[in-house]
Amino acid sequence: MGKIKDILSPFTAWGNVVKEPVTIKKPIGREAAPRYRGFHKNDIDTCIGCGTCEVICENEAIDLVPVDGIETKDGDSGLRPMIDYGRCCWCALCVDVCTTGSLTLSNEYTWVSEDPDEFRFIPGVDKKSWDDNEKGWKKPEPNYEFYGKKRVEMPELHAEDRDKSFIEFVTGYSKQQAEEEADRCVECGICTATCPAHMGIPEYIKAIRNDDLEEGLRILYETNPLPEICGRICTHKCEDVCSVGHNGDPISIRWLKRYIADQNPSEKYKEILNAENIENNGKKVAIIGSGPSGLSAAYYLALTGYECTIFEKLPEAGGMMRYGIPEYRLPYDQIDKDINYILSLGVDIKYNVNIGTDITLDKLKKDYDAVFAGTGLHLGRSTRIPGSDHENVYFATDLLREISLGNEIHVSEKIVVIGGGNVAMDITRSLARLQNNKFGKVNVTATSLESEDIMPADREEVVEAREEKAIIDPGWGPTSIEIENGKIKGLHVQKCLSVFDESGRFNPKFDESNTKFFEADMIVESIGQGMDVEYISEEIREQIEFDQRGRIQVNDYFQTGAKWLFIGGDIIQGPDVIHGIANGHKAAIGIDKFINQNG
Amino acid sequence: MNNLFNWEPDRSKYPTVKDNGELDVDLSSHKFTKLWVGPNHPGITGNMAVEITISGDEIVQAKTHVGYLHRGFEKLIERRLFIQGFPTCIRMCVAEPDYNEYILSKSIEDLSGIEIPEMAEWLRTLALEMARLQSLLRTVPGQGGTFSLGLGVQWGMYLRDLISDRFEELTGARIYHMYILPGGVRGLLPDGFKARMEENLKLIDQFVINIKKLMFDNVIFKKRAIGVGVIKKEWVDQFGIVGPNARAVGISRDIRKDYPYLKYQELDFEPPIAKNGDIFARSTVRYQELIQTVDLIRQIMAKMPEKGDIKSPTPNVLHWKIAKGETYIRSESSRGEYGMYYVTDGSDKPRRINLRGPSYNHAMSLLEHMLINANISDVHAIMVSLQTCPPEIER
Amino acid sequence: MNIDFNKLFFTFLGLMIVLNWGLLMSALMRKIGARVAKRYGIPWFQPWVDLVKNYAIRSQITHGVMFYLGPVFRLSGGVGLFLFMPMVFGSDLWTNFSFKGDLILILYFQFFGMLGMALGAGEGGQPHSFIGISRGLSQFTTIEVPMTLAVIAIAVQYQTLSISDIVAAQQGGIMNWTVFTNPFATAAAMLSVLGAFGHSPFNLVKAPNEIPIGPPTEYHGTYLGVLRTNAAILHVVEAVLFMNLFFGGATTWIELIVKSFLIYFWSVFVGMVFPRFRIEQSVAWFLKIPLILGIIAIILL
Amino acid sequence: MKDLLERLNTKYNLTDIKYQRDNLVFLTIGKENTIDLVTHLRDYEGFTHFVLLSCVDWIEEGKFQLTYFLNQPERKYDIAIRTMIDRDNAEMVSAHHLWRQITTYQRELREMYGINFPGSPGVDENFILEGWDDIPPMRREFDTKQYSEDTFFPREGRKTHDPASYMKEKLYPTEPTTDKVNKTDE
Amino acid sequence: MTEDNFKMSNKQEEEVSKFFAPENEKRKVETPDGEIIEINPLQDYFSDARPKVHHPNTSKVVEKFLNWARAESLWVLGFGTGCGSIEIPPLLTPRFDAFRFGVQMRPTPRQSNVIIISGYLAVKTLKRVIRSYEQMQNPKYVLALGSCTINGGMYFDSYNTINRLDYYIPVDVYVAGCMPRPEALLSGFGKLKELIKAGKGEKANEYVEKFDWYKANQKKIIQDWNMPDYNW
Repeated sequence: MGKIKDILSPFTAWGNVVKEPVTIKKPIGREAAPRYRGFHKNDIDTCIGCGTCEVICENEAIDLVPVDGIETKDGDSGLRPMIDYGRCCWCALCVDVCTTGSLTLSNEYTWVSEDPDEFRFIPGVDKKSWDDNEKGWKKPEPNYEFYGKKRVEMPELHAEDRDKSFIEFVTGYSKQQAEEEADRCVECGICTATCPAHMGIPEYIKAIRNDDLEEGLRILYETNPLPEICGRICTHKCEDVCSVGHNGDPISIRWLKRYIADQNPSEKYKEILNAENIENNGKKVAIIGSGPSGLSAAYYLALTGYECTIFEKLPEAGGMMRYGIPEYRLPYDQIDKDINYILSLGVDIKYNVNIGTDITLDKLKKDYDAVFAGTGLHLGRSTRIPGSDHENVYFATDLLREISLGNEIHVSEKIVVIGGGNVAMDITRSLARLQNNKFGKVNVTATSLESEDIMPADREEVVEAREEKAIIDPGWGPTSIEIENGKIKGLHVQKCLSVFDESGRFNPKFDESNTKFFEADMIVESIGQGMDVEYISEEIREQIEFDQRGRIQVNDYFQTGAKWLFIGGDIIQGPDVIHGIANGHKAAIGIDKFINQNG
Repeated sequence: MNNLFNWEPDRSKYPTVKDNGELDVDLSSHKFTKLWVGPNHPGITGNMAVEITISGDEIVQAKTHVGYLHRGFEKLIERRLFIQGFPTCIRMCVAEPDYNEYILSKSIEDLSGIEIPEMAEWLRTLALEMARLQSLLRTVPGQGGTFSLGLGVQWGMYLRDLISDRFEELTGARIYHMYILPGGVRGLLPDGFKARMEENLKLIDQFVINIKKLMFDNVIFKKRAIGVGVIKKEWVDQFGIVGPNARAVGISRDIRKDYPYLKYQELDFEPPIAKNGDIFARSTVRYQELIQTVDLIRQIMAKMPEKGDIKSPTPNVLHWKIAKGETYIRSESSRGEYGMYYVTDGSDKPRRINLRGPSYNHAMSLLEHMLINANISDVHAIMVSLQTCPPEIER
Repeated sequence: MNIDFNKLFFTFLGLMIVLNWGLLMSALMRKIGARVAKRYGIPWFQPWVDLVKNYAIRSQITHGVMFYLGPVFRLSGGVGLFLFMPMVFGSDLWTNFSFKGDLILILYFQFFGMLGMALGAGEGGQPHSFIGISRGLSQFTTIEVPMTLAVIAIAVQYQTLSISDIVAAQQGGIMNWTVFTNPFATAAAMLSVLGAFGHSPFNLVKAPNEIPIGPPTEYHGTYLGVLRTNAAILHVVEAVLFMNLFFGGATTWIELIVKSFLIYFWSVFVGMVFPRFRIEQSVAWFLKIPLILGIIAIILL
Repeated sequence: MKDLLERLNTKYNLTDIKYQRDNLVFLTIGKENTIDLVTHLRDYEGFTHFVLLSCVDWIEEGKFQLTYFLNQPERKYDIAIRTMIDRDNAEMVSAHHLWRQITTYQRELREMYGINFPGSPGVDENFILEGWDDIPPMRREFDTKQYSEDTFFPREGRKTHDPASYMKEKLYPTEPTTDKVNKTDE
Repeated sequence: MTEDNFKMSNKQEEEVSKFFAPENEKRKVETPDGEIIEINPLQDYFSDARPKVHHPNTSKVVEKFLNWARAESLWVLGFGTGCGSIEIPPLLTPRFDAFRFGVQMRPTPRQSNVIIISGYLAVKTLKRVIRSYEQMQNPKYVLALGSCTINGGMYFDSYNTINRLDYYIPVDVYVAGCMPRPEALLSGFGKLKELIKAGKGEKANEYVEKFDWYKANQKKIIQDWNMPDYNW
């Protein structure tokens, strides 16, 4: 019986003959699933050409190529990925790792051609039919990351613990934290161009990952002889352009630099940096000012074998780094660590020497083969509003210098700081500490022209200042200082609508109906600094070119019209440590060239 | 009557055995013909070749030739980062790439001590079972196809393609899914996935009935499959036979039960077993497995949570380093034990990976052994019944 | 010798009709098969396109004279079968060159093409061809046994060896068909027809996934075109043979088309759902049931 | 598992024992005792399932590590037996008599690493490669990318740019920097 | 009958000498199996004779019609060379049903017109592919699937897979993808049909014209060339 069944049952299959076939009627061009990994799209305006896609591509299918109409600028390499469909395997790892999220896949999949050389294109630039296709693979959400998006929190002293003293409140990364943070780096190298000193940032971060801090230090010193200092107070323009920062927190490049410098003991520096035997070439260079640019120039000149002498007006070296930045941000021993290493290379320093009065520039010209001047911006700039000539109106730079010198300064109960830069924050927080010590409470208000989102100060500075109970109230333009009975009552301000006009020039607009009054009995102005070039004699000054706004003109190597005189640092670039260091380095190269050419 | 037509070859007369123990196969004697089955042959499973010497219709000698698909994965991965190994290595087996993804991910997780979220475990289990379903939808009717019963293959391929569609929805690709990565998976179920999957499973339920009527209740299929290509029980250890091929001999070996991984402990199933070890037994085991896999997918979809994390944080994949170590990860693919021997040396690339595919034993030593005295008509059937897959032999 | 040009013309016309119907029939069968597999299948004109394509292949290779002659023999077998096969009963024009005793000739012609093919394919040097030929010949021999028994049975039944006479004897109502007057012979023949058409379970001659694809492995281009032309003719003519012998012949072309379609469809109907036998199983099968049926048919007379 | 190892330790000199999981242990044994141990495990401890035979190239130490991977199906244990052999004139005792599939493994290792297994059937035949005349490809010193570029005509006309060095070229061509970021090599 | 009757004209002599050209003489050859066999090229076509260019029909109308037939009847060699072969079965089964478009599989190269190179080619397979390709008859077409055939794809750095197919056999149509979906493959067939209908499917003749170049490339990577140069 079973056999009959076995013969008959297969015939049941014929039942299908009357059923409608299941075939897809029009298979060509059938739409793929919404998540399908089809051909590439790239939003070229968002893309920064970081090349992470190229690195992760296991097939070497992606090339970064220059594209017409896309400029190379800070934070954008000007390159865009070109994809070779003779290599691609549509795994979409490039999409998942894309730092900006510009690279996606459409769900189109048909590309047929007789020409094998055709399968190569720049998504977003070469127009394709799928460019506007909204579907396709996107990076999965949420909690799906190929590298850490959150930065490792920097351990800090709690606001209550730090707001009374000037001890350093950022404690620095531990080894594990540093490695974790370094692990987030994607090694794109976009930051290098933005860093004024063009430090090898990806390389030293890699050195941290490899736990090879000596190598890290070597990389640091290639372009920056002040890593301890920069590791603390650098304005870290690199972090602003960090590609990881496009979708997440940028890498804490500054703290990682500090980590390398902190972990290497100063006594081993010479050994690590192979600086034990430097041949003296017998030439002499004078350097005016021991700020970052001066020290940087001295370091690189000393490495090349020059005999350098630094002339410093103040009793200790460091310039603005020591006298413009409060100790809680940059402890003096760390400054000393960097400076002492530079001095140990045979750099001579003469303190309390004021060029122009104690010794003239002309004499330096005679005694030395070249002179580098990095005298910085030490003069405070005034708002010149009514009442700003009152005795209780101070310049921030002056106050900071006095604090650093250890002198007692005037601190009153209610203080207003005008300015929104880092210096303003420094003085605000310094005053807050002094107030706390003196009165047990803080009442300091910082106000700036710029609104909160465009304040030049670092974001964390503002946050930390607030944590220390200082009031930050940005977006106000000072109009006058009210003085009653010879005493300051407060500051009148009006709402600032915009700071820059359409062409980007400084041209603030105010809403005069919206005013405010800050009560105060002491006012500190911190709206910028001016330079003091009195020491340059008229005769030399004639050789130097100035532009209309009185700024000194120099060439690429910071050489002035007077060929033997090189000027760099804040005077040229504005207040910034890392620029100063870069200037010093370049000037050192320029000086080397200049002296070699002159025989 | 049956004995009358039972033409068992009398091997006592030929081929004669030479003094050194080898068979005396002299092609010029015109008693023997050399025949290549593959690589360009419609009856071969994948791109491989069996070189057979026949005498009449019976095979005297057989030798498997592989290497036609050799790409050198194990070499390539030595110069790729851990993450970069994925797109490459999942292509080691085209029929079920998910098992490659899983064992590779799990090896990396095992060596670097990463735990994956629960949701990801469920999704992985689902993906693996879907892959098994796809594979079985090919091989169960495919056994009929070897005897020129192409109808079941046609139906099965259609259903397999529907599962491909589900894979496409879930993972973004039809064949090489790239779904399982170290740390988790690459996406949650899309909206309406379960409903659509259930629709497909209903079609498969119907297919299971139809294929039984067409194949397993078919007098000629039985005639061709029963008693042909028998694996003896003692061969299982001798030849390293695993998976359904071992289960068809009555030895219950199933990695999902013996060494539970992912969520298999929470699923209710018992691997099917048959006794005879012939082609029919292996087909039946696979057929039972097909039914079971459908049930498992239903169980998984019912038990899995709706939402959850899909990936644990991992180090930055661009420079992930794993300390020196070695491990072996196994999983039960539709062909049997699918394992990965993974060695790291502290750098950001693996030192060595070695895939242990079931076909390595099945298609080489076992097939060569089984083909002797078989009929040429059955070569293809035996090969398919072992479910050989050449890419995992040569990699 | 006087040549009847009128007859020649109609014979040629008949050949063309048979050829085209054969091609269309193969397309229809494949389309029906595709339906069972739940798909649409080839377009109905595909066989013609394939044929033109094959004849349009530019290069040809040869393995010797017999290799050439193989397809020619095959085609002459098919055409010869046609020439001696009365197509439409009652019409002088469509009876071709059938004569008294043509039944024997036709049984011979069935083998003729097969043998020619065997020689030609053997020359090709492909081992697959050899195996296919040996299978084909052994299977065909066993097919012939029940078939011949059935033919003998009806030859005895109708006391004639002329197909036309056999058809004539079956006229006058459906109950006069051999299928009702001699069911055992018909059954034996209808089972052997499964083998003659070469569908599963008896397609082991070509057996694509065992010995791709048997005898014609080496044939290509024009050779293959000839073989395919022959196949189209042969399938129709064989169906017509069985129609004439067992199903009352055809009085119109329409009837012929319907009946030959159904007879051919019978082999597809079985072939679609059954796997293939091994050669010894196939031989054994033909020597069992159909043979017994054939013997019964003879005994009952 | 532990008691098994204790038993083995009395007989053999086992080193580098590492439990990767509870039921998976890696251990090292001298070259001369390896097959002995494998046979012992198969015959007396029920390790009847041979999982794989693999080789790791420790080129720095000049050694090949052969790994015999055994499984005990009843008690669900795995033992991986490592043995170190010299890279130069690499040779190992054949184990093809223990399990049939070892023949295949040994053929593969012969071809891919150049390790000889005297007496193993067909060990010198081509297995995967055909007419290979370079150093065995799985050895670490064989550079597959180089070989591919030299042999297989990669499609020309591709050029990539490194973002960092490209930006330097564009933005500050003359200024000093550290060397180009070297991304791919570690 | 005089002896003059047996004298041949120059043209006849040429014809005869063509037959007895060295490559057409009987000789012994070793097969890949190691057997020594005697071959008669005139009879067996076991020949390393160079292939010939087969020109299209001189009549444009006829050629157009034949090209239409060729385009609508694509017989594909069932040779799964790489991972792409996994997408061939769906093509021939209910879901995509390529039979509708005149695409059919043939198990033997002699009868096929199209060879699908489904992805990467290991050197060992390349040897078989070349043989299969050469056994196919003019006109013949090559459809290359996936990245691997264009520029090496995933296996660009593998020591055992070729990087670009067009160095070894001429390719008519490339389909991008890894793997290309069946739908993409169908549009690949569509493109191929367009080309054939436009009379551009003459790559088989191109192979003949650049025969030396192709052979040199092939021999560069196939180390043991134990077969005649063409169409064994």
